Order: sequence, then structure tokens, then C-alpha cells
Amino acid sequence: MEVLFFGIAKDIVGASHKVFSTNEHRPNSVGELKQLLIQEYSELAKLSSLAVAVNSEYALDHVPLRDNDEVAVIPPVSGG
Amino acid sequence: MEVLFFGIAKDIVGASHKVFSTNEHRPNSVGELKQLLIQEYSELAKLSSLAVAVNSEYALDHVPLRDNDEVAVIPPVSGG
Amino acid sequence: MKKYIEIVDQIDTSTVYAQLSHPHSGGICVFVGAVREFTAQQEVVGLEFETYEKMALKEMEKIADKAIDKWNLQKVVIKHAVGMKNVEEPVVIVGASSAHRSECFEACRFLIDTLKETVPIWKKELFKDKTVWVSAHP
Amino acid sequence: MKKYIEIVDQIDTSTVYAQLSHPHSGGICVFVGAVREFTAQQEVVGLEFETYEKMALKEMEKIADKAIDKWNLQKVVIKHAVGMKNVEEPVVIVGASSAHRSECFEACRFLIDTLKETVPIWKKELFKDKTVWVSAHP
Repeated sequence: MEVLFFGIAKDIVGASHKVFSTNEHRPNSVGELKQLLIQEYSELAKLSSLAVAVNSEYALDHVPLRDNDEVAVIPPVSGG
Repeated sequence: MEVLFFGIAKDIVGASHKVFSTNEHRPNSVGELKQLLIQEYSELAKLSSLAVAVNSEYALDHVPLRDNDEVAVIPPVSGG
Repeated sequence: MKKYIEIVDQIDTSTVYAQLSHPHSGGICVFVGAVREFTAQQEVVGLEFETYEKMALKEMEKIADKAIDKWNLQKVVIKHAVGMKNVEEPVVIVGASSAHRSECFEACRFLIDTLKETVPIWKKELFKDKTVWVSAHP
Repeated sequence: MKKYIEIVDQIDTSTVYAQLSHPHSGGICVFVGAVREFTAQQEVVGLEFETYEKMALKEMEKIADKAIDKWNLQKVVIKHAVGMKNVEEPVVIVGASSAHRSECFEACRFLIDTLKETVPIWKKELFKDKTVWVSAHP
């Protein structure tokens, strides 16, 4: 499972992506992923919002994560 | 005094302008001009509205008309 | 220049952004009115516009000044075409630039709405078998 | 083609009317967002945009489809630029064409408002002495 980081999230994490191999312990849902990231990078908790997209669709906390999913961490958007 | 006609008013009157020489009896106000025109061209009375501009500014019925004024008969506008 | 106000033979849409752009403007809103193929289910061959140009320019200036004043605009464009126009041809272009987007949207809507109410321009619809001066009769 | 949806390096304002024009459209409304020189009294040197392109295009498609459906539009344009943009440069262009003007104005406003809420694009403001990710913090 690959997790992509954009905008300020990329700056906080210090990387544009992170791969969870299947062997490694990896989060099973969007909610777990968020918890795990916030534990490791507390600055993420200070953002106005923190959304997650699974296979390029916004996904709520209960959505499960699978091995081949492309997951993205979406800090507050500011286009336009 | 010159009176200009536009749009459907030009079609009804059959001319794009009409000159009232100072010798001739000419209307003394916007209201009088309108009355005079409607008497002569009854089709003007059937329009949705009939405005008059004096020296290229909209003018109400009480506005006096003078010899050197440029007067325009403004049927319902439909720009855009 | 702050205002671009013209009666023209052809509307040139390609210059409008250069004319409205300004370092203090975060938003630019533009409206273009064009000739539609159908009016009330009848096929339109074209439109013919005429104007009382001297007065039309004065009224367009007044509209632009009101909008600049009310919405604190950086730039305003109001241009109307005259003569014969075919289906899809632009006949009017209005636009405004402002710091934020709400202002330019509201101003742009005001420009076209007020132009239609007060500017001495007349439109004749040409159908296959007749011509009609728009809005002339109740 | 009914929709023109793109992430681009440069916004080309010159093609938008040709793309939105349609024989059934009497009205075309376009909004352009550009880089402002000042934000909260601070001088902006430029803006830098990045996007999650695959998802951004999907979200822009959704916005366009909603607008077409709601306002019965003939055509829709949504284009956003990425990379470094200087003051006065356009960064986004949205537009809609419809039979009458109310629909294209409302649709155009909806396109830009919704784009700002949902499309994964991020803007960094570059000042002389610092950079700030816009809206990141409360």
C-alpha cells in the first residue's frame, strides 16, 4: 500500500510518499492510518483539516484499506 | 431642433430624423413632443414604452425643449 | 486606463483579459452575450443591432462608474457590437476585475443587467419569414 | 466536446470562448483567478501550486457534471495551473455557456466555489521572507 503526501503534509512528513509493505504492520482503515500518522507526526494534528483519499476518491474513517490501494493524505485544499 | 428616431420608431415614422425649424410650430417640452408624435403616428402608442432623450440624456415629460437641442425618440431598448 | 467602453463592429474576445488584468485583482469575471439559434422555438437567421452611439457610450460610462464605485473594481470592460450578427457570434462583452471574486461576479451581472435596461441599443430578430424588433411591444 | 477539464502549466485565456461557444448558448460566463500582489497587507512575490493530478481531474469532472445537470449547460471549462505563478498571472479559469444569462452566471460561480472546496490543489504563498501554505492552519 502506497501513501502519498501533498502540500504541507509532504513538508511535515518530509517525504512525498511512503510504502507499507504487506509484511509490515499497516493500518486497516482510513481512521487507523490517520491515528498512526498523527502519532508519528504531531504537526498533522494542528492542520485545519486532514482528509484521506483512497484510489483518488475522498474516503471517511471507516473505509478499509487494502494492499493495492493508492492512498493520499489531503491537507486543507487551497486551489483557485 | 432635430429629432432622431431609432429602432422600431424609425420604421413607424419612416425617417431617421425630423427637423423643426424655429419658424415652424415646435413642441416646447418632452411631453408635448410625445403627444404630437403619437397624434401623427398612432403606432407609437402601442409600444411597451416610449422615452425621449435630450442632448443624449433621458428626459422626463416636463423637460423643456430648446432650438439647438438634439432630441431622440427611444423605443424599448433591447441591447445585449 | 480603468474603463474600456466601446461600440464596435465586431467583438474581440481575445483582448479582454489583458484589459481587465491588474496586480491588485485576484478575480476577473466576464460575460459574453451571443446570438442563439432559437427563440421561442423559432429558428433565428441572425440579429441586427443599431444604436444611438453618442448616448449609448454615455450610458455605458455611467454604468461602469456606478459599478467601479459600488464594488471597488480595478478595471471594467463594456463593449457592444452593431450591425448584422449570425448565430454564435458575440454581440456584447462586459467584465470586471476586483480583489476578490464576489465583487467581480456581482459587478459583471450588474453591468449586463443594467446595459439591457438603459443603453440605447435595439435588436431586430431576423427569422426566415419575418423580422421583429425585440421587446418593442407588450 | 462538452467539457474542457485540464491541469496545465499555463492558463491560456485565448481559447475559452471558442471552447464555450455553442449555437444554443445566448450567454457565456467566465471567471479567471489571478495572483494578487498583496495579501493582508503583505507583498506577495508569487504563488506556487501543486496538485494530486489524477484525483483533481476526477473532482473537476464531478463538478462539471453537477453544473451541467443543474443548469442545463451547453459547455463547461475548468482549468487550473500548477507550478510557480507571478503577480497578475492567471491560475484558474472556469466558464459555462447556457441559453440564458442567469444560468451561466450561477454555474460559473458554483464551479469556482466548489473547486476551491474540493479539488486537491495546494497553494503556497511566497513572501520576501517566508512561505505559507494557504488555509493549512486554523
